[in-house]
Amino acid sequence: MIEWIIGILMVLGSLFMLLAAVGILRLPDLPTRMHASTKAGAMGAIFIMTAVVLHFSTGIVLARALAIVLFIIMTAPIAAHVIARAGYFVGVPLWRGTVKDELRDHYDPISHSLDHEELTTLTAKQKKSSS
Amino acid sequence: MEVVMAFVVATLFSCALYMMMRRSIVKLVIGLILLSNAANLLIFVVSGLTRGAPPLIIEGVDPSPFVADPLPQALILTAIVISFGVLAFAVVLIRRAYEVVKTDDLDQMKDTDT
Amino acid sequence: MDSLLLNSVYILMSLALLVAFLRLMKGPSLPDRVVALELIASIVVGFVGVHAIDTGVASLLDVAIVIALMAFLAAIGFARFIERRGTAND
Amino acid sequence: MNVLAIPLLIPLFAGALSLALWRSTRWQRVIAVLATASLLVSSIVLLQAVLQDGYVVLHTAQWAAPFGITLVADLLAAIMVVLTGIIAFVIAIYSLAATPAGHEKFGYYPLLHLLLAGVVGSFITGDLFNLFVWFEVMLLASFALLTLGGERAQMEGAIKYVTLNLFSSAIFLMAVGLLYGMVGTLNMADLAQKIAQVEDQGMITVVAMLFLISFGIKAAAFPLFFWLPASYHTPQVAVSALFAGLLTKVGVYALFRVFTLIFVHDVAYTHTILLWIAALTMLTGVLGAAAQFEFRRILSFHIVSQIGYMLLGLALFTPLAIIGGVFYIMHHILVKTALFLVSGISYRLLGSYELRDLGGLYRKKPLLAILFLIPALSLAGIPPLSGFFAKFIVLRAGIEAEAYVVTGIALLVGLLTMYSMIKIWAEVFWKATPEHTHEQKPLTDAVVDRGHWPLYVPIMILGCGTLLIGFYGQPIFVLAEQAAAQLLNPQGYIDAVLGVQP
Amino acid sequence: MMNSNTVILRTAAMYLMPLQLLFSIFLLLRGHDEPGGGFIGGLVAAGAFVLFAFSYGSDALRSLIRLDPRDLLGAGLLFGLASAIPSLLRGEPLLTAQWWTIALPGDAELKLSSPLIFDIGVYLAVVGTILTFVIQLMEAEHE
Amino acid sequence: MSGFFWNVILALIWVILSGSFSPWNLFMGFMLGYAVLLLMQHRVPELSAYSRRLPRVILFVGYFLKELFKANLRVAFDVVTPKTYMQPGVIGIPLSATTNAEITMVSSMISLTPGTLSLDVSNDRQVLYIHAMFLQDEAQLRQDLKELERRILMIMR
Amino acid sequence: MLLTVMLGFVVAMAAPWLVKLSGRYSGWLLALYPFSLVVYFAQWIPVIGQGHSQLTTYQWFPGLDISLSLYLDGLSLLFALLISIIGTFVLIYAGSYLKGHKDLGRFYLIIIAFMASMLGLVLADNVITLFVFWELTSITSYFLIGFQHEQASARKAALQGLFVTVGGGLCLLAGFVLLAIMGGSYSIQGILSSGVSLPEHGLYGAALVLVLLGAFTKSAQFPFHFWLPNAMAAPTPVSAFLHSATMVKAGVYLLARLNPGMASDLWSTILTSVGALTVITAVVMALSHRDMKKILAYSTVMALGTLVMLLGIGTELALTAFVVFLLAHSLYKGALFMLAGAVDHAVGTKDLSELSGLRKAMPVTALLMLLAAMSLAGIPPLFGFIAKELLFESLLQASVWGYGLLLLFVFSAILLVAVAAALALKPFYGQYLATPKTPHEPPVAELLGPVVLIVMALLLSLFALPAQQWLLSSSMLAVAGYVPEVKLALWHGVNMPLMLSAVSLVLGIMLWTQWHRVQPWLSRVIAQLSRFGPERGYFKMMDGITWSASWQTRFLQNGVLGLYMVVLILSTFLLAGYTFVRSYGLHFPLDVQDSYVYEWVVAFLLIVSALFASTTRYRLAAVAAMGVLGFAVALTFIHFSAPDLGITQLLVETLTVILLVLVLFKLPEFVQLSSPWERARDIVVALFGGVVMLFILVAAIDIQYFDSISSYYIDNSELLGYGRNIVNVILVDFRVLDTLGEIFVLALAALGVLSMIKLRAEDRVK
Ligand code: NA
Ligand code: NA
Repeated sequence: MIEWIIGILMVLGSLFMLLAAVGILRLPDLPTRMHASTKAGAMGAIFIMTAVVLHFSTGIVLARALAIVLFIIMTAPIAAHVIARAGYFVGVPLWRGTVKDELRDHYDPISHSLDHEELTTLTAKQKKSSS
Repeated sequence: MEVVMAFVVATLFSCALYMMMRRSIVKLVIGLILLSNAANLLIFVVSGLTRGAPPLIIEGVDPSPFVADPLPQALILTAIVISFGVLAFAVVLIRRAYEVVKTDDLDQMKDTDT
Repeated sequence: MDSLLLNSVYILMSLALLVAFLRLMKGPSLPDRVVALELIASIVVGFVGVHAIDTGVASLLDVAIVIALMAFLAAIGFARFIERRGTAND
Repeated sequence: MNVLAIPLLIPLFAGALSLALWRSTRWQRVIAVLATASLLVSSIVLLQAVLQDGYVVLHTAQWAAPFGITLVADLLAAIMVVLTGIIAFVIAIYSLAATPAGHEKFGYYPLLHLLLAGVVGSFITGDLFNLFVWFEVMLLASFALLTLGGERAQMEGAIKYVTLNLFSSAIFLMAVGLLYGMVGTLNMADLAQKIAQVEDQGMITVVAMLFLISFGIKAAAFPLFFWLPASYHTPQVAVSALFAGLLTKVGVYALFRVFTLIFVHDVAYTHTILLWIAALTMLTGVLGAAAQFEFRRILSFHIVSQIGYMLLGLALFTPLAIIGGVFYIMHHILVKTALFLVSGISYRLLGSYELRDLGGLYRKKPLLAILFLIPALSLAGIPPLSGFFAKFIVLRAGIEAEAYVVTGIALLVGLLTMYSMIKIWAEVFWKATPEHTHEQKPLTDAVVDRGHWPLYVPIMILGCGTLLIGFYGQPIFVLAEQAAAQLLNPQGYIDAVLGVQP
Repeated sequence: MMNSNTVILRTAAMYLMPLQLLFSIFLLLRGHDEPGGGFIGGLVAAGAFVLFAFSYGSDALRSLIRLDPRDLLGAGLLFGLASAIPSLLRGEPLLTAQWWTIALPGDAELKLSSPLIFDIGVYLAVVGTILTFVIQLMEAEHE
Repeated sequence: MSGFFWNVILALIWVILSGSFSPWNLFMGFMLGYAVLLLMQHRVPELSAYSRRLPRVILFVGYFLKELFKANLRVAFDVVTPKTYMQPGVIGIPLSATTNAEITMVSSMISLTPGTLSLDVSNDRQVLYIHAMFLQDEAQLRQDLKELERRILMIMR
Repeated sequence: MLLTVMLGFVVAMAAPWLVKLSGRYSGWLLALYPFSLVVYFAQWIPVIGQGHSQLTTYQWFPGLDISLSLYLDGLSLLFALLISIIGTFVLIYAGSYLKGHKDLGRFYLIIIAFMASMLGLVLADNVITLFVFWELTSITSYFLIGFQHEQASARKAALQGLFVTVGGGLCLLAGFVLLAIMGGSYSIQGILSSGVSLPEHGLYGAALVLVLLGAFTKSAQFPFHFWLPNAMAAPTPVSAFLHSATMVKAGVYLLARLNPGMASDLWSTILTSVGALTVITAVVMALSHRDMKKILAYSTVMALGTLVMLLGIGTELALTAFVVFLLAHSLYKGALFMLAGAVDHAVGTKDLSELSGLRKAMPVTALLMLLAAMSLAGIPPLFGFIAKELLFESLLQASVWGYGLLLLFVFSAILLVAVAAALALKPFYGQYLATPKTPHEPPVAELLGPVVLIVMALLLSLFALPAQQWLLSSSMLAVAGYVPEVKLALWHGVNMPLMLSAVSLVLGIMLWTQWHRVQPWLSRVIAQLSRFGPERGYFKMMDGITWSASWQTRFLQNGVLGLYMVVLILSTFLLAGYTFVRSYGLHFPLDVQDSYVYEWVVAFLLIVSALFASTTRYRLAAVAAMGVLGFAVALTFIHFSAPDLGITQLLVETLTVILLVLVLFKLPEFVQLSSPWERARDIVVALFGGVVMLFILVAAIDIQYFDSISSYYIDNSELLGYGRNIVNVILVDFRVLDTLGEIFVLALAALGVLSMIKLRAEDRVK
């Protein structure tokens, strides 16, 4: 029985990973690809680690698996955030099907400063300080 | 499997050599990385590949004689760290070279020979 | 553990690796490649987990811990580069 | 037992300590002189011990060979360590007056010590992979010393130096791996013993060729020497001198070691290849020098050519030839270091290494002229200086071995060597100082002036060495003879390392 | 100057770095029995500092560790060499391993050994080395 | 955080006293320590928030896993099927979170939830810009995200 | 006896100091050394004259059979006496000639060292010791020729002399080693008395050629004669010494010394022809010059040719003539040089066309010059006459070469007479021509030598027979191996040689009267001819060395790293590949049975990532691919039971990416630099390397001669190393020294990086 659960978990995990991979291959632009990779990757790891815990069923392994999952959950979004941000700021093009971009007018392409005020005031301020 | 890995080693080695013959210093550095990877893998492969038996002794159990050969692993570990140091030096070297020579073209760097 | 099952899991993940690498090769922008690299790191974590089950060596999980904790540094490095260099194709 | 460990520990400790004391260059200078002096003393103690016992063996961490790393000194190793001690000491003294403050601040002394540690380690290790590690220690120290100062020429030279040496390291590493895969051990004595039992030597010879190439690159043999003339004239002169004297000899030493101990089963093939490499090394090196008009470049090319002589000794593989090789190494280390140090003083005085900018030193600095002439004529093989006997032994061995063509090349190379030395002499010393040189300001401002004696004393010491070998060479010859006898009887080495089975 | 350090990264780094450092010491200490050891531990620790440096800048890292990386390096090398001294003092061959068991109150005992001292040296040297690389390169970026 | 700190101390003391370093024993010590703290919370006000947090954390984990799984499937569906359903876009969400830790936590959780990806926080830390994959119903999305934020803040405060 | 030589070097070392101490009398003071030698060697005359010899041996380098063995017999005694006698007067002469010269001390140092070396050369019995002194004379004469070193011409002449003599010397050394092998000894007497017939030995030809090359270069034989006249750049005392008794005679001495053992038909042929060629060349050249010193130099070359030829003829008479002519020449040539120098010194020029009518101002000089020139021309009653008579007589008897040689010599004698006349008459007689300095009689120190030498020449010819008994016959014994029966005398009655002498004298004088026409004409002819002459060859050779050197440097050391790599890779893998095929054959055990699909996938990923990293146009893409490669390698390590390696690889890999990213920030993007041809070439080379490596690796995988030592680690890791991670126990215990070295590598890398970034060249400029 437990064998079967482990097997299913492993297959699910690996399927998620494959899904993530296919996602980044198929999806049309950087942010959408990141949607696939960050989550599905983490999800796959979670499934497999669960399988690992069930397979070994010792405390040490549980602790380790927990640590792995925890670390992935902690680090993956951070990495995703910095890459997405960097990609957006240097102008990696968005998919043409993108329906909305509220950030477009709120960041300064030179300083990468970002504000929800109107950008015009920001740049005006900058011009003042630089002159 | 060793033979398959031998092909891998040979490919890595060829790529390394090719990159080391390029004129761009950055490519040269990539060649160096490939070279050390090739060398490490070569040692690993030539001393035999063992699946699923890392050279770790389980507490309270007599060591199994069928674990993977630990010696080449120790050697490779040393080699990895050494080549990391060397590589770090090399990348800073090319950066500095670019700074003073103002080009990354190695063919522009032959003053010291001729 | 059933070897057919294990093998198919391995094969699925290998496929994932290859597909991810395909994106890395295609790019088109550097962030795309970095995303692929990040995913490959995750897949390696999965690989290690399955491998631990396969071989019964729990110590292998330490490898996964290290990847989980450290591999994202490369992405941060790339991101830092991209932002400072101001270009996504380099 | 630990007489063997001390010469290795001293530079390691000195290096670590100098690094830890990076804030105080004064302490680093004190450590430099003390450490190199004690290195010299301990190396002599080691030589004494080796002369007494034949071999000194130390199983590090108490693990019996071949399981642990065994340090072992036979006579050749002990001689090399003593030479290292001498060079270390004179370079340390010279450095007191020749090292720019910035270099001192950014690790000159730790680098110096660790380079020495790498060299000594390479000489006394009995383990093939450990040899690789010491090579890398040496190599990285040399990288750092080579680039210390960060000038354009240094960078250009260093890129070639680094690349080609890393290629060599990779080949070395691969060769060690292949050998381990086939023979299952890393201890050189164990390897020698086991390889001797192998019937089909084919693959062993293949691996031997990889070692030949790898060490050949380190030794700057033909056609693998490019890195040397590209870089040796670029760093600060004390560094050049240290490299010139010591570094390539480590490659030569390694060739001597493995091609007398391990790969001696297909001598007709391996050593014939060595022979032609030696001949071409001599010839291309000396011709390279003839084309140069820069003090240190001439000297650098001559290193290549002299390496050929040493290899010739190994390649001929007769007792006399090996003696000649060993003798040549001893002579060359002293002489080449001295010449580089002289070039440093002339640079200090006139601000250039270019022969056309130099001149008039015979009249201005007669002492320097003499200090140049002794090693220069010695290098050229003028009797009764050390170089003559070195050359004569190799020559005699060549004729006795009926290797006439190679011997003829050796003679021709001797003539051309003299031509180069005379060129330097005529240009730097005899010629009047060129007018335009007076306009150049000597580049001494970067160097803290600590008087001139630290510059001259080292050359005097080395000069006395070469004179001593010349006039009183018999003891040195006997030393080389004993060393050669050990090299040609590897069983002694094997027994000493592995312990004789009763 | 570009505003590339975000709140999110900085905050995450603040939480991740201690974790990584702790983990590195864990790897160091149990390396004799399980995967780990001085190198691996040192590399992880160095990674932790790199994360900090990327988030807060190299100056912040310098003031965090207070020591110059060279001090770490020197200490690491001296530790590594120091592990050789006990053997010399006892007249044994260079680097012979020494094991000391210190009895603690109760049944517990503390196992100290020269290989452990050596591994600590390795750890420090690795950290010092990588910190040197990263700090130098980051400082040089501004030129 | 002092509550957690004390809990760990108690667990370690338990481990030392019992003389067994096994993880199970550590877990045991942790549980016992938690129980002790639960008893003490009335006397020591600083600890009260801590003991309440644990059940909330467990609840949150459950909620989060559910969301994660649910939305993953949605993305998966879009990935594997040839037809594209998504309507991606970048929107700004006003933040209730104030401290750095809160903002980071919220943004991370949003990133981990499929279909949404945090891009950056405005300089004044009022707005979180996210990339969303399915903007068919933007209002519902905003509501879901505010719910997520609320739950996070509940365990953090 | 060794002391005589060694003392010379000590005196030489002390000379600069002594010169300072003794001021203007330094010449006289230092001459005490050669003078004491004269006394010392004179004592030996009675003993040696009896046909005895004296061999003293001191150990020097027994391992190489090099001993400081000195051998005194007639030949070496004759030379030793000449060296010390002429040396005495040269030193005195130099004290005056170079009075107040700032480098006088150094000059004495070198010339005394030279003297001692020459002495050592003629006394040495061990061939290597002889060679040591031989080279010492070359190198000291280099310094003497280049004494006026600030003139480029002097440096050039010095180099020329050195290059030729040292080049020959190296041949000589090889010849000596061959001789020693043939004779089984490094002692000349040992070789000569070994009983081995050298000419019948298989190595004889090679040894002969090598030894002759040494001797000919040193003794300025055709075609190596050109360096000697150029060596006239040296101050006159040097010329006097070098060309009369010493340096240039070293080759002749050596030939004479080896004559008893080496003589053969081949020997005769070579020596006679080379000697004859030298003679004719030298005489013609002598006549073509106006510079007194040059003329003397060519006459020296001619004398050397004569001596070599006489050795070649090798008859009893010829060998007698050899010894006599040797002595005669040394005496008159020493005198002539000193006189020419004295004239030059006194009037400021040595160009014959500017000299005339000095007899009144310098009568003594004129007289001495006349006497010395008479000896040169072979006019009685000077010793030169006896030599010339013997010469003609031996030629008359020489069966092999017949009258051709005789004719040649008569012709050269005619020219020589003309030369002698030019030297002795042209400057002193006729109309006085204004000279740069007011002519005056040279000081005593400069005339003392010529006087003594000419007196000796006179006395020797008058008392030829006693001289022969005391000294010359023992020399002949050494040269010929037997005591010749020929009796020396000034007057043999009217015979053929006398007739020939007379003829040559008359014709010579006649020729001299036409000197002012012949000389410029010859000079022009020579100038034309010298375009094909051996000196031209020398310059061509020097140019050739420089040219081939720079060509080689351009070709090999061309500064292109890519090409260096090509050479390195090809050398490595041609050698390894050839060895592989030669000694192992072309096996390729393609066994891929034992592998799983996913392993293939990882292998494939490794290959693809490497290929992609090497081909992508984007450098950061290459870095990312390297990252993937690192992951795949780590995966391989993990999969094949190396978790520690896996972890390390992952971490190192991550840090490498970070470093690369930090560095590449400052570097430019990839551009295509190399041409398609270069890329194709590099691909072929790289593939070649990879394929050879593949073959070697696959072969090595298949081979395991011995079990690995690893079982020891596995068994003892926990037992003795107290650790369960065997790899770690190896790293920190079994092979701790490796790891120790490794952290030093890291520290060194850090130091290197630190200094490269922090220590700026710009800082230094500031
Ligand atoms: Na094998
Ligand atoms: Na094998």
